[in-house]
Amino acid sequence: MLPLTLLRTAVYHPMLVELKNGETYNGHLISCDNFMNIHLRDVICTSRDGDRFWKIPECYIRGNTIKYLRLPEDVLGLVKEDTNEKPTRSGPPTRRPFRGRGDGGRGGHGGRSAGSGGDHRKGGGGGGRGGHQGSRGGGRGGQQGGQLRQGR
Amino acid sequence: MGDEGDQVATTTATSVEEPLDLVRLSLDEKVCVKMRNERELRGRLHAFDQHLNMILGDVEETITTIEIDEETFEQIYRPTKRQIPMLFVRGDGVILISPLSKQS
Amino acid sequence: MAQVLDAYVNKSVNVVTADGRIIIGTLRGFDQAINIILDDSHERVFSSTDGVEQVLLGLYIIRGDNVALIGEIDEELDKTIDFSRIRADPLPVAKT
Amino acid sequence: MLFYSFFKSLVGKDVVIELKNDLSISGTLHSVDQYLNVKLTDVQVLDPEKYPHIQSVTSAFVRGSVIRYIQLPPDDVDTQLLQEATRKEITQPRKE
Repeated sequence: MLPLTLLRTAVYHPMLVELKNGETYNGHLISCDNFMNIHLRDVICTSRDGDRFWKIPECYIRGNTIKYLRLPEDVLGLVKEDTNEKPTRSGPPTRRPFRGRGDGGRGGHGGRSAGSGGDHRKGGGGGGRGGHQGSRGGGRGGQQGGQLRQGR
Repeated sequence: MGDEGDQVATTTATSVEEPLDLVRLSLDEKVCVKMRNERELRGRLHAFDQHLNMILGDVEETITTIEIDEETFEQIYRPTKRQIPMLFVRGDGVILISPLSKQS
Repeated sequence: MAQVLDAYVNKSVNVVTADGRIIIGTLRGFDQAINIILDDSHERVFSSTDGVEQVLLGLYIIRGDNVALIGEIDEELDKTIDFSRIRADPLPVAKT
Repeated sequence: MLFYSFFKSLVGKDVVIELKNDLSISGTLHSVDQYLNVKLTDVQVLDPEKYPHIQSVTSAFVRGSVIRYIQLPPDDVDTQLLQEATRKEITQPRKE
């Protein structure tokens, strides 16, 4: 299973994102793309040493600053369900209907998990291009990961 | 058969048109490689690419650690050396390569 | 290299991250940038003064440029280790 | 491509990989890819006292970008061939 497929399935779910600078962001995933750029809502940002907190209604995080993402366990089950119904392995990505659940998921990830009954916007996330990140030529021993890097 | 006439303009063995050509001149020669993290390598250059990945032979690695003397707070540079017969070096740690054959 | 990581899918793996963490979990997926999915994961926190602490983490996507090493765990061997008696510093950051 | 082909010729040989977090592991080179990611089998940590972090790992995938050095068996390296390959590749690297 492709990590970016799992991430797209996690749209509208709560998650924790740690960045390379050590900050963590707890919020609901609104959209993501093939570079792992993500858009979060109702976010609580925690400083590197965990002593300062900020409440951010909405934020956009650039993919290459991410260290890891922690998702609710049940998202993995959601993906399995998806692929069995309609194998979307190849061919144009079909627009999956919004799979939001009523109670907005268990807490467990810090931050209040607001009920997701709110606006049922169409599933976001980059469609179209294939799942794997285009590899950029050059760089040390060939760079992995698509976005152009603005120097070290 | 294609005609043999068309010579592709290649860099002659000794001309240095771009920095990498200087490194090419050091092939099979002793070089000194300055690396990040206070490391230095001396060895024979057998191969390199545009990322400065390299293969060095008969290598002496010197790691310089800086210790602070508790009483005098003076900085003490302590080199530790290691010999490695054949070594691949990843290019992203390389700061500088200089020919060694002339000086030492 | 896909076939290499394919061999580890659904197996228990020990992931060393570039920032020096040790994360154990079941590899569920990966892509060409070595982004990986780890299920039922837990972190092993090493300390020079007391035993290894295990922190439960759950479902993870680790970004490829934060992955240093993915090791296939020999389960039998792993069971024989007494983590409470191990003393070691955490791994340093894998910077250049 | 030069080092990719070079390492392919060393598959099956024993090497020591030193990572940028100072962890050194020995093992048999199993496979390599264009990013110089490497897989080793029969993995052993050189200093198990100081680095017990991957004690139960028997085979490992190592990301190219976290490798500092790879120590090679000298008798398996044809330095003549390497120098010729380097001269060839450097005169027209842009044509890759």
